[in-house]
Amino acid sequence: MVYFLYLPSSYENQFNRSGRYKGNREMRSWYFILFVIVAGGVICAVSLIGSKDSTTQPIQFNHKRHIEEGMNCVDCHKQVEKGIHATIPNLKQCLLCHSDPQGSNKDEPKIREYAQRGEEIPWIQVNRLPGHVYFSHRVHIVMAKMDCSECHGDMKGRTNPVTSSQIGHLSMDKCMECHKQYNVSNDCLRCHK
Amino acid sequence: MKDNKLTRRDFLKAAGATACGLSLTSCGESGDPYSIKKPPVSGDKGLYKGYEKWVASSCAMCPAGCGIKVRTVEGRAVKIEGNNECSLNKGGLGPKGQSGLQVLYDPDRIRNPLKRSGPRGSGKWQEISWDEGISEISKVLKKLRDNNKAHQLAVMCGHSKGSIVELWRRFCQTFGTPNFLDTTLTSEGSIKQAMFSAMGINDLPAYDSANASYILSLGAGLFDSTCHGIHFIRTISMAKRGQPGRRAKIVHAGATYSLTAIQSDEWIPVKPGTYDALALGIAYVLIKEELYDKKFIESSTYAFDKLSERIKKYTPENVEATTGVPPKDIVRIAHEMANYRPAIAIVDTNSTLTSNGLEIARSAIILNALLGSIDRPGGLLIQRDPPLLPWLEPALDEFAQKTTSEQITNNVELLPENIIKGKPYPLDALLLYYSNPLYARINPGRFHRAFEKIPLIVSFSPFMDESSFQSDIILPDHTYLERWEDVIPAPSVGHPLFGIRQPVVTPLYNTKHTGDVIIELAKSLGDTIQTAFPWNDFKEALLYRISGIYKTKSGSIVKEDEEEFLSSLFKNGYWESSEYKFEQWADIFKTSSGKFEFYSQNTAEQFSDTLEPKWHGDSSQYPFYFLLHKPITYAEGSGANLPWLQELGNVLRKTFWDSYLEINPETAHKKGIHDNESVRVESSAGHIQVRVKLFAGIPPNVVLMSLGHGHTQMGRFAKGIGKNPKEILVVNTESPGRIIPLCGTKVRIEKIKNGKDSR
Amino acid sequence: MKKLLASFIRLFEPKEREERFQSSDSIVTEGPARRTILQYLAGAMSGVFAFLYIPKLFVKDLLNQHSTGKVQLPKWGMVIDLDKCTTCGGCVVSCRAENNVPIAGADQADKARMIFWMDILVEQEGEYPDIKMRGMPTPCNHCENAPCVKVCPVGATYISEEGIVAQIWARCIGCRYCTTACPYTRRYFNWEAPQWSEEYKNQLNPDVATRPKGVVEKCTFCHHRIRKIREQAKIEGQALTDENFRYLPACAQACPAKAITFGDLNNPNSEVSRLKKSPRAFHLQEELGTNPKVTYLRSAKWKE
Amino acid sequence: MERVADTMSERVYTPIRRSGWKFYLASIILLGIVGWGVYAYILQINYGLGITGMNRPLYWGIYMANFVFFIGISHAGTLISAILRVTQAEWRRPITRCAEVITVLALMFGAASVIIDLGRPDRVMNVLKHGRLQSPILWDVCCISVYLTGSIIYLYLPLIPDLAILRDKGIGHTWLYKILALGYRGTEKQKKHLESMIGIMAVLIIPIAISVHTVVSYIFATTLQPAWHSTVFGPYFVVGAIFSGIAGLMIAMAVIRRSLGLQGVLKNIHFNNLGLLLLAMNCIMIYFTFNIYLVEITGNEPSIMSVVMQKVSGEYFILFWGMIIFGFIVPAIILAFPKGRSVAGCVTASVLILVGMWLERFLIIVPTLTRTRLPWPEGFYYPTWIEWSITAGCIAAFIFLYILFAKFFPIVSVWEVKEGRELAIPHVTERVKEYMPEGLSELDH
Repeated sequence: MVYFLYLPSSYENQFNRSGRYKGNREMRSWYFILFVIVAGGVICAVSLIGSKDSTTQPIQFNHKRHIEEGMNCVDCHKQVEKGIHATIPNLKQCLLCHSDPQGSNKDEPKIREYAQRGEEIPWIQVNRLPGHVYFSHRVHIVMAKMDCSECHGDMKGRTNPVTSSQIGHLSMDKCMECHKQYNVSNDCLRCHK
Repeated sequence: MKDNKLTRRDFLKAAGATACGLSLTSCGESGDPYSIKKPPVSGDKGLYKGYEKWVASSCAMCPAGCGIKVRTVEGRAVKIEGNNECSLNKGGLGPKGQSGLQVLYDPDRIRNPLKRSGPRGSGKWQEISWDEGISEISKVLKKLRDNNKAHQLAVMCGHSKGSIVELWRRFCQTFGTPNFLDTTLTSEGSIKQAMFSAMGINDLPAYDSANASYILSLGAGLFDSTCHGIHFIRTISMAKRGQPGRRAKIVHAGATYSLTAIQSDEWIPVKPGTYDALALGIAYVLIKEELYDKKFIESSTYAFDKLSERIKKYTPENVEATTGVPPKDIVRIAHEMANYRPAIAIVDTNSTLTSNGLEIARSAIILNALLGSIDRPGGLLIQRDPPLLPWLEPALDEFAQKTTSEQITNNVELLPENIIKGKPYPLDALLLYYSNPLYARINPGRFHRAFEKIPLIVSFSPFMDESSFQSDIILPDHTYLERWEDVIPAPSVGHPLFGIRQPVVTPLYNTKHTGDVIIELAKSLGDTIQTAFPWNDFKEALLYRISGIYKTKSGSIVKEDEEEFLSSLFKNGYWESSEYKFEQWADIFKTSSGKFEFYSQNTAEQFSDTLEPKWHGDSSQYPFYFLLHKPITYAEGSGANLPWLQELGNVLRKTFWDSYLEINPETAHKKGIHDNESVRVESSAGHIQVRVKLFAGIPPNVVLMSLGHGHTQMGRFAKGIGKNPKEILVVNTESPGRIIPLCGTKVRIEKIKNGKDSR
Repeated sequence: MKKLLASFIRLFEPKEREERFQSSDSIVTEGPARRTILQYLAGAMSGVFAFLYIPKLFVKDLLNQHSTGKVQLPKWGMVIDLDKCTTCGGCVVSCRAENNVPIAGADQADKARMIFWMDILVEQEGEYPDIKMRGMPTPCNHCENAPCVKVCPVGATYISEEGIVAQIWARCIGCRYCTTACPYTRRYFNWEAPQWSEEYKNQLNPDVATRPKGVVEKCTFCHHRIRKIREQAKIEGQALTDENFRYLPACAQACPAKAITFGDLNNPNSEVSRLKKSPRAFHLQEELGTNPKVTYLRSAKWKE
Repeated sequence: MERVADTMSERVYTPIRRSGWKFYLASIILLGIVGWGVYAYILQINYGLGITGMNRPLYWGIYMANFVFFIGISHAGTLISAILRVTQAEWRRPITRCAEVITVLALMFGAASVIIDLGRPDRVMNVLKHGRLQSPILWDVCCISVYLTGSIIYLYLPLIPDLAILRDKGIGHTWLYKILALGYRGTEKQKKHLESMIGIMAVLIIPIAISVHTVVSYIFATTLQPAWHSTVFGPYFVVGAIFSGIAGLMIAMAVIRRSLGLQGVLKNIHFNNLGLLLLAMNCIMIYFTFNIYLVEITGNEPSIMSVVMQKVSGEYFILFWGMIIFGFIVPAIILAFPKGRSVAGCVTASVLILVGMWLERFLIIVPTLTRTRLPWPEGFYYPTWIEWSITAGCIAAFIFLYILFAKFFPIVSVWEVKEGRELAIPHVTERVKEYMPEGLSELDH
């Protein structure tokens, strides 16, 4: 790090030749550029480490295709209107249709392979709220009449399964903003457990 | 120079940065500290997130058998709550019941059938399959039968009621051994015997405490620990404050200031174990002043004249000499009891711990009879049993018929002596079902020696308790939240109540219902034993018995279809008949006279003339009465492995995770003992070292110690915590009946110098 | 590094700087020094003022949290009948199970580090045989004028709009001022990271967050149960009555004697409002003016 | 005279010029202790505060005592030098700097003690993010940060001319002085500005300093705890702070005088004068303490009495009477006699006072917490080695940084002393003349 910060000699010479005032100014901008580069690098590194885009789901589920077939979110994410969690569908749910081959997706036969082995599909849950947050899907969908896309984005146009958290952008401020907008209490205990 | 400085600075900077980094990384917990990742659930697939189910079942943490509902989330049992509908507990549940989850999720549960691979007590175990385990036992049992030694098998059973007990009895019967040893008898025996001699009923009494106006507790642990458990807390609270316009008075006569004494309106200090004298003293006043219930005495009792003859000795003055209760108090209580009817005198297993336990129980029942409180609202009730359908009588083969009918002992406490002596015969195999003699019996060291004489010991315990640790084969049972069972609660509400226990979660480990094991064992033994157990598994046998209830078509569940009946039974978790029918004296008294007997014709046992209990130990050498207390948390030692109960500790003394010797502050002061200091408690049977808690509610000549601690095994939370007072108890065989009293030992205490044992 | 520093230092070289200004304008000969000092000072002072005033901005947010809706919100309260209570400890264990209260263990218990959201307070007086002793279950008193709330520097504890003295685990910095300020000592601190064996983790209630080490925790009046029953009722279109709440918290539900009653103090017809008017009613340490929402009933008053 | 002054400045500059073996030895020892403290702190962070002796209800232990103690010490400098400057006490000149350094460093360690005491030090920024104005802790944060900023400025402003001197003489780390001197050249105008700046700061800093310790006392006084909830705590803490501050300052002065050979600058008269000030504070402390305990005992409120009895005859009996006798009464006796106000006497008194005052803080915090208003639980407290190590680490770090300061900057304000020598006599004569009754001169004629 220290060596990295050494001035290139040619530059220093130039700096010496030119007037001090000007030289000072140039040097400042040089530092500024250096700072931007370093800071940018750090930010990039942090965001790269921070984002977990490396998840691979066991089956390349095509949301768009299913919606086009006339299905609704609730048909698979069964508990959305009944419980706190939306729930990821289990194998039984998939087999309702996919016990016989459907379509031409190369991942589709995998469902029956899992069924044969008597295993569940090891879906990886990517949307997670911290443990001290209480979020009821039922309340937001049934009572507040929110649309899934408000938090989960446009799943209807998505041809692959989710690999990274779609709700990562939700901060407490966002929750509170919306609550304020719809005149819902922002009491801490409303959402914290 | 300058260079030097810079490097030093750099070094400091680097060091500082490292320290900061270290501290920061260790600050943030890995992952989300607010939700802890739970282990995967075995079994049930297709459990979606947040899937929640309430399963009705029955509590097994004490004999009271409260109805419970267990909340399961994603296949895990998360919370136990009282069943709001069950009339026994009406939604309430004590600390033990709440802790049931820690029985299920005990980290030190036995997860596989085990076979000893080293010498006994070495703690070396080898995991075996269930088939191996069962065939190994059946090999030994077959050999016993072949050698005509079927009677040399003994079963120690720690449950007193239910199909599983019946199944064990049936097994013993068909196998041909009389040695089915009910270990609960030692604590409940006196009262059962008294009930039998007075009314011909071999059961504990129930008390209609909710409707009583006056409750006299004769040393009973109404709120400490009784087999009536939550029922007493619920009903007596109702009697005190639950009904507008009515207010019951509760008087507790007891040796020490117990939880019951605190919650009573009046505490009458009595010399330890002299409740019989007090009860008879009150009876004396009732008879002398003719305050008793004449109608009941005339119509439904036998030998009242003999009683009134005998009771003349119990003048209040005489009673004062024995009990220490002033005569005016005795007279006052007698008057109050006569005036505030219905009044009851309650005894339970805490009252009858001394050698005169039988006498105490009998005099209490007599007092109730004089008050006319037998089978009346607000009085002593006779628990009616649920109408279960008995199994068909088994056919016995020649082996079973020709074996001796003489039991190895008529008292479990005396078992070790008989085993060691080989009298009347040696024991070849011992099966332990919910009994842990190496911890729970008086002076457990004796059992250690006896165990050495038994070639095969099999334990069915789900926990590595002391006896299992010394056994040869362990066939772990399911815990009560994983198994099918029927529950007949200890007498409490009076009317028939039947609870079903069903699996709340799929069994966590490779354990097996002992009922299934018995059936399999019977099958492997073949012959008539096999035919006596025609069921595939225990559940089938159980459902056969339950069908008796269905067939009565009465009570809380009435369904045309048996399937429907069962499903709603499983949903409710219990069945109970409608109201209790009072004053059915002609039906309930099973004595030879058909009446309540003050002088039993059934039993040869008469009133004994002793007024005081026997104490072992010379007063000059051992000046203190050593009393034992059964705390609500452990009763007799089954809850020590549950951290929730350890953490609750002794609620009023605020002691946790240890056992204490409670002693009067003045006595302690005289002996120079301070709070929390260690003392050596010594009796003629041995000594223990224990910490002292000063408590003003203890009489000067008494020391009190709670049962339940001092395990040497039983998992990480029980092992090495506290001391077991039973280690220094003397086996006192002088008492009448089959009772070996728990409280019959006198001790001396010595301060340990410099906190170390002076020995 | 040295060179870098050298060039940096040069920036502050007084002579050169003065020369520089002298050449351009001789009037400000002594300006730079003064100006720099002033600039630095101004910067520092503005920093100081920022420090003072930033927190003030949050007062606005703070006030917003207590939104004053037109609908009258319930105010939760509890009544504990000491004549009924037998101090069996059912409430203590039930609370433990419901709220994922960690186990201290034998060693930590010896060091008085146990956590009870619901604890049994004991008082004793007199000598044998005239001894008097009383036990009383004490959850957090949820004072209306809570001494703990006033002192929290980060707003991790506050009185919710329904009267519950809440603790937000994620914000708590663990300064333990609230635990010190509470005259009832009903607040608990996680001295160490709570330990659950792998098996006991199964039991943890998903409705209640587990607390990490170093934060303060306390009774919440089982607010998650209130939320749950309320959401259920709202979606199913049922009306909630006092009956639904009467034995709602885990302690009240477990109590075999039904000595603990819970409900809405704003509702004059609720059981708790009725019991609170009883002549037997009293509060713990009434003289402190904390105005607790936990009321005790006892025929003979508890000596404090 | 010129020569003496030169030797003085030379002596002040000695540590700046070169580091002797004593410096290295001291540094190694101190850094060793600091390292040990850091190790203890890392352990504490890893295991949680359970590694300390604190428990329920004894939620605050010696960390909090350290906090109050350090904040108390911090009043050594700024307040004293500011008051002396405002009152134009000429003898202040050599002692201002070493007092002000104590202030800045002690404040830092006071603040650090609170952070050490936190269960979640990683969330300390929540105080700024979610601060609540109702909390006395937030008042503390505000006041201490203002005070710290103010003291740093107040330390820095009088340092500028000295830095300029060093820069011009080319002594020590000239690069540093070049930056910090801000181009100060000692021209008349600069001097005037600087003087007025210092003057303004001196006036400003006094109320801030008083506010800080008052607010520290509010942490305790605003709660309902027995024996804390007292109106007298504000002034009591302020006096206590000045008291311990002067004691701390005298020890520092004695050490500087000894190690730098500044007997000619930090004269006996300084010790004598400060000793008198200390004596005054000592008397006020005794008065306040008497006051507090008399009121508590005569009030006879059970919850308060149980705390008082804890101290007077209970578990903290030795500490309490030790504090009263050796912390308050013995120093008062020593300082009451002119002979006792020698350097040795003053240092002895100061050491006793510092220990006594630490105990006083400890005895304010701990006994109250062991006796809560409700009968159970009863507290007990035995600090663990972790707490002692961290405390020792803090003190060692404090001393080390103090030495380090003396290593980089003149610990005695050279220019002020010089200025004082040049200006003081005419100045004082002028001032004394002003006090003189008007008529006197006329009478002369």
